[in-house]
Amino acid sequence: MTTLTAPTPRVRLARFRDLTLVPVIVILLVVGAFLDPIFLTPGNLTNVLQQQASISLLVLAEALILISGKFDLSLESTVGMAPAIAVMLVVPASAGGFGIGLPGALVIPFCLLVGAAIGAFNGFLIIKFQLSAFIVTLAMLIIVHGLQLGPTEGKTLFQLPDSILYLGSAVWLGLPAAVWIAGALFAAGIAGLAYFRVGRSMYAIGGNTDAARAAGIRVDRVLWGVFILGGTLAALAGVLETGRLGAIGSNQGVGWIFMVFAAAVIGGVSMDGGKGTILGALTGVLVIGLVQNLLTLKGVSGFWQPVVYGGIILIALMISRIAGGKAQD
Amino acid sequence: MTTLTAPTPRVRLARFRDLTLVPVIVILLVVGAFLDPIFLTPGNLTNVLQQQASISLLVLAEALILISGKFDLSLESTVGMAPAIAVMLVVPASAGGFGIGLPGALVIPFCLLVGAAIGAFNGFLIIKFQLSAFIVTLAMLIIVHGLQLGPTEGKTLFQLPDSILYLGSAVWLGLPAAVWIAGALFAAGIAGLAYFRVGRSMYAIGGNTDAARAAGIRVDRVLWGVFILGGTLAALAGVLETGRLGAIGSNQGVGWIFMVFAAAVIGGVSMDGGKGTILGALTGVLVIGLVQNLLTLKGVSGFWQPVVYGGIILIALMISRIAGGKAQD
Amino acid sequence: MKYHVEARNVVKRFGPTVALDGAGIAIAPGETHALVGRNGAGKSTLVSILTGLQRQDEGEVLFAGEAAPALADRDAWRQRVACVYQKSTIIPALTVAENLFLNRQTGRGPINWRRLRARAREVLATYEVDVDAEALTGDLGVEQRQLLEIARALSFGARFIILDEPTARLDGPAIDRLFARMRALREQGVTMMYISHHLDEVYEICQSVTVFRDARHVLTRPVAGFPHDELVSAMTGEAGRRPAAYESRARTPAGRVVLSGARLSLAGRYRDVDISVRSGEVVGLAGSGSSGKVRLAETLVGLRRADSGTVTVNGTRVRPGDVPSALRAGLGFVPEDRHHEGFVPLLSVAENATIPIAHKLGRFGTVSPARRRARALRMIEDLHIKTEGPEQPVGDLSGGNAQKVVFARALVDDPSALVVINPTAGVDVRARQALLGAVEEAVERGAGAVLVSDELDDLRICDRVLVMFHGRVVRDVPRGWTDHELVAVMEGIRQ
Amino acid sequence: GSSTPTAGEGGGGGKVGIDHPRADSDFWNSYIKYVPQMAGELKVDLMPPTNSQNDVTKLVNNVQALIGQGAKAIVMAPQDTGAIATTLQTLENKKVPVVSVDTRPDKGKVYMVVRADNRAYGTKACEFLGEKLGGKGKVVQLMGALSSINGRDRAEAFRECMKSRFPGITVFEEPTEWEGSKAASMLQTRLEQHPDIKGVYMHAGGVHLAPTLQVLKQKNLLVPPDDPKHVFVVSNDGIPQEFEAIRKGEIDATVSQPADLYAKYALSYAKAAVEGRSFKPGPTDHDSTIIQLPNGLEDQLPAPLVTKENVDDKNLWGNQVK
Ligand SMILES: Nc1ncnc2c1ncn2[C@@H]1O[C@H](COP(=O)(O)OP(=O)(O)OP(=O)(O)O)[C@@H](O)[C@H]1O
Ligand SMILES: Nc1ncnc2c1ncn2[C@@H]1O[C@H](COP(=O)(O)OP(=O)(O)OP(=O)(O)O)[C@@H](O)[C@H]1O
Ligand SMILES: [Mg+2]
Ligand SMILES: [Mg+2]
Repeated sequence: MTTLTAPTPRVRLARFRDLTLVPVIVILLVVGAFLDPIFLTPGNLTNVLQQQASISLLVLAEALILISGKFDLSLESTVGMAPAIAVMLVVPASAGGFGIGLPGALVIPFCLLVGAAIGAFNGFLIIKFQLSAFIVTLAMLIIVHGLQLGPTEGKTLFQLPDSILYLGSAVWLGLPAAVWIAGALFAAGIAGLAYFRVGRSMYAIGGNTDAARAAGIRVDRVLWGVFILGGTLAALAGVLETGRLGAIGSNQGVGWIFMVFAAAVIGGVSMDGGKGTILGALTGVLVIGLVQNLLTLKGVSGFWQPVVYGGIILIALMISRIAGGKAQD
Repeated sequence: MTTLTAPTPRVRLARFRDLTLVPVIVILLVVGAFLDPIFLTPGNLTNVLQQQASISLLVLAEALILISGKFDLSLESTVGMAPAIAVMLVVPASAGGFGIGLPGALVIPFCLLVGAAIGAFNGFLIIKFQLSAFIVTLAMLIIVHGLQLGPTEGKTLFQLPDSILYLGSAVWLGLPAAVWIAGALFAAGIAGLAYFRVGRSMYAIGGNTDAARAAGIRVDRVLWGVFILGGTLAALAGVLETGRLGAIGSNQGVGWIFMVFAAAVIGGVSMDGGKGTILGALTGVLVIGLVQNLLTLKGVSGFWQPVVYGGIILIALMISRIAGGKAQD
Repeated sequence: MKYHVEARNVVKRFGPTVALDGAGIAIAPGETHALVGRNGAGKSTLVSILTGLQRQDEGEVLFAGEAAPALADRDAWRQRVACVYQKSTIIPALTVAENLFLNRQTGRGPINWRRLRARAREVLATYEVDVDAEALTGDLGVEQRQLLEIARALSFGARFIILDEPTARLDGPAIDRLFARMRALREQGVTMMYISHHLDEVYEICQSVTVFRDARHVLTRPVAGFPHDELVSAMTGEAGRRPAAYESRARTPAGRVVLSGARLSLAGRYRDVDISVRSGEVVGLAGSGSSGKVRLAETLVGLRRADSGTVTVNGTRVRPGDVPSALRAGLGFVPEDRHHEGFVPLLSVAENATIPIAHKLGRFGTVSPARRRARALRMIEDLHIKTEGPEQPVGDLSGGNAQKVVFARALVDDPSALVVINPTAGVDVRARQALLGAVEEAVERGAGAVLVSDELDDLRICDRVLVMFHGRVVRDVPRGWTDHELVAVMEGIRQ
Repeated sequence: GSSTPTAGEGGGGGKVGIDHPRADSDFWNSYIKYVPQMAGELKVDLMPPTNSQNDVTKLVNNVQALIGQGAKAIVMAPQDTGAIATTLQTLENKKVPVVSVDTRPDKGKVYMVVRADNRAYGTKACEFLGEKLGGKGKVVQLMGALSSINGRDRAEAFRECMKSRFPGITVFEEPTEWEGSKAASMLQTRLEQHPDIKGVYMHAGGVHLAPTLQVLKQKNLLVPPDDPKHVFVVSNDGIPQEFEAIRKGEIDATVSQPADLYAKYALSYAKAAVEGRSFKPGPTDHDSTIIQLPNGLEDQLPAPLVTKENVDDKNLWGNQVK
């Protein structure tokens, strides 16, 4: 009775849908090579990767959260606030710290802990209190940033313990450590979502929460975990960014979240949950990184840059729509 | 056969659900009166209304779009760009214009037209091309702002025709004209959504697009109209803001959209479409305006303002959740 | 003879799926014409083409001999046809009154809500739907929503009405009322197209029947004198005359209690209910609308939390309102509304079916796709799920096949207790047999089952039927009841 | 002594990369317009400018790209003076000299900082207002973004000067984030609360001027300086519109931040750096002083206070643009 009519092509197609941006990336590389001889050099491409490393972690976090059917805007504030607070816990008051004088080696664990705590608080309000994720995390975006501005009084922290600088500035085997780290985490994300129970349950929750619950998935627990993981990844992004910049400015991470969403969505992650892959999100990050790099190389006037930039996002969106074949939500 | 026990109270409650923020407003007024004697004076409250007039038009626009189940981030850029382009069409090149020299009286129609055109373009991409509304309007947020920065080269336009200044600065019957205009438009919005077919079809579309289509609603046409109306309202908000500030800075409207969403959602408009009222959105605007006013009156330190502010949004959200009784989406 | 509605050589493809392959239908004026076919035969696809929601890839649609209006001309379509779609077109955030008069709240000018409500009450009274016109439809049960959809479609005054499985979610008396309305409309000359998987309904209400099979038109015949068995073989394409009615099997329940609820109460729904199911036994739960039977079953599986009382699965007292702990104790269940709690539309058949055993499909938290696929292929075979393969998203399946996937999920872990709620809603004859067979097979393997249904035919496989009335179990009816007896108990006529 | 970095011999050396900090303020836009003009005059081999849009991440990326394209010296204006440290370190390792305009990086080597002292702006404004008000009354400070060093410097200097020199004056501080809309609302509210406010210090004429005038007009406080109702307004930037307002008597003073000199000396120091010249602390030939910093030198350009008396001075950059 079962008619198993040629299932394979369909599956293939579905798999390629994650990669609708690959043609865009190819076009960008070709066009870029013509526009500027520097563009395709290993040095420049390494720079692009390094520049995108920390924002890519945010995209990873947001993709996980979006796939689970939720939303987190506050990630961008965590990028600055978590390392700032962690640093203030360990540096002396003269360097802008709280003067508690905890050991400097603990700064990265502290930072990740702060990120996790923010994620946990978001999760608490959204899951236990059933508040709108958009507005909770919007308010948290403002609050978390304020929790950086307040203690630092808006000042840049530039006397940092070496431990927090290392990851963002070290070079391992010829590539920046940040690139390795981001690469490893993306690989873990891709594998985790494809081959692990918890990853699959995130798709189920994002696709139909009630059905997931009825199938025995502990929805609240998974969602909470995802928020905590998201906050932790944002804090790690902050560590990498801190290392790359050598200081923590009061604006670190501010304004990233729009780009993060753009990268995730042109990469095929649905705002409605349950759809998209980490690999797709990664292609989104790469497109955005390459476009920014090209605009810089060509020295497009700052006034018109937004137009070119936004235009390219729109075009990428259209290509991904045409290649993907389905209406977007 | 069916026993629907006491349905009437339930309906009554549903009607009050639009007004869950009223207790918050009352608390704010009472607390404010204790905190500062100026707060409850007619002069100060008039100021609050005037300050919120233009952003409230954006909230109105966004509420209409959200109720229809869509999304528009680009409204905030229209607030600066539409009046800037309109002004540049009429003022001489020496005042920063294009030097076309169209009659100055046309500046407001031009401005509204530009806003409508942006809305129409958004609608085209989202409805006809079936692209993700979030990302299209995110790209448009960037592009539209760029279309202001580019021609003005980032400069503030100081020499404006009187016609565009009038509405935002005039006083009619003791109240700023902007307040009358916003009030009238909100009244129209409340009536339109409650008593007219097109308003009801917006709820239907936002609630279940397929069902709306099956019921014969011209979904695409209504949605397109809503986007165009949204763009026009944003342009009008720009006119009012221009009149209030006396110049068009390159940052006009930038960063508003978050507050707009916050106001709409704490006012009970659902991000998932089909739910909420214009009256509710209005209470959301008022809460945000009163909070900002109180923070200014009390001179809360700039560093900590975000924390207080975000905290109050969260609390308002919780109150509206408890009073509304339903999980938010 | 001029047909009132005619579709010729219609082809409709969805990606690789061919939903209609040169199929057609011709409906004479004034007749009630049945369209039957197995799940996925393409019936609902034809409905969406006949109502102008979708455009056929090839072929033509004619109304009274004239070409159908353009897709964009919604008003023209609405003048020609009204429809109860298979998928709900109720908008939950709007009131009953507004849903009834969606997009026709008023001619021109502002809406007069008071008048609208009055008109809505009239319609509701006419069609004997007992709901408040001001209630939000989101607060209604599925059955009431279905009644609302029917009332809306019938109240249009259209000359052609399509009803796509209107009775799948209705209980007996509601179906009787619907048929009474349909007869009255037919007397007024209204043409109807009626889709159902209950062939006895076809015989009761229709004059002719068209059969679709595998996206093609098979035959069109007058109903009168068309043998039931032949109709079934036309649908299934099986020449052998298998009996259409399901014959339940005999068995003797063992002694062990596998599922029990003690002194369960939930305010406003049911009170002080005791229930216990033994291994090898099927216990039916029957009752009219709002008897509380569904809520009770949902409590047993952990979807709802009772105010008081305990649930024991396989000897383990499960945490109230906690599905995972019930599943771990050895429970499997089919929820009432498959769209709501049954499946994740974007995920594949394989994945939906194996969520509860994901932890058994790999080590260290992994899920092996190969093992998942193998497991799913077995379920697809066992339950005869019509799908392109285990990787097809369940959202792309027809209703009956989606329901089979929900069954697969319930059965995948070899449950020792099985709870199925309205299991055959919207599934075709053969599928119904397969699903009831699956319940019986599970029971034969030693499970105990609770079957909640509005369909007396389903309840026939039960060893005993508990009848609920207003939140209480009023009778325990053993095998061997007649329809009349059971209905009488359900209606509370004979206590 | 010091040498004057004027047009070098033959204009050789190498390419100079320049990054603009933002494109959305009048001051920076004037600067951006002066850059190519000055580059022509000074015969600097200037690469196409990049723009970091007030985002230090972009700045770092842009600098990386400029170096990749062969820049031999970099002119930048890091609005976040801390987060540029690593980049400066990298540039030092690559032996690429850096001229920093307007801001002084906290850490990392710079060849020269070209800026006017933002703390001096605040102090000058404070002194002017303090004297006009006779050391008593209430003033409002419309602050820029507190996360920007310039905003913070101006705010702190103004606050400290008021506290020490004019303790009789109450200061209300409004965090406007460089936004006209916030400035208007905050000033309006504050005037409602304290109608007797007699002074306003605005951190940025470009964004604060029009809203302030509009609020004063609405409150009927836009009156000549001799009227007792007059509110004294000191602005900051030196754009033409401020001069216009000073001439009309609507505002009283502004601190002219020398956009032209920023562009001119930034480029000439960059050129000097490429040519391998070096400077020592001490007075220069253009009315300024070079001072020693822990991480380099700083040429402190003059930032005159413009009042009705000197508003028509042709040397002010605001009078040179159309
Ligand atoms: N939107 C769609 N996208 C992809 N496939 C579809 C879509 N709609 C229907 N199909 C497929 O077309 C075929 C016919 O579906 P249809 O809903 O018409 O069946 P049906 O006869 O109404 O079945 P049922 O009795 O279960 O309602 C099925 O294989 C179904 O999976
Ligand atoms: N969310 C809800 N809000 C308000 N009333 C509800 C809600 N859900 C159900 N009801 C009402 O509660 C009553 C009991 O519903 P319930 O679903 O338990 O009946 P049931 O046992 O499932 O009966 P049947 O399956 O025959 O419809 C009905 O009148 C129903 O309309
Ligand atoms: Mg169907
Ligand atoms: Mg029910």
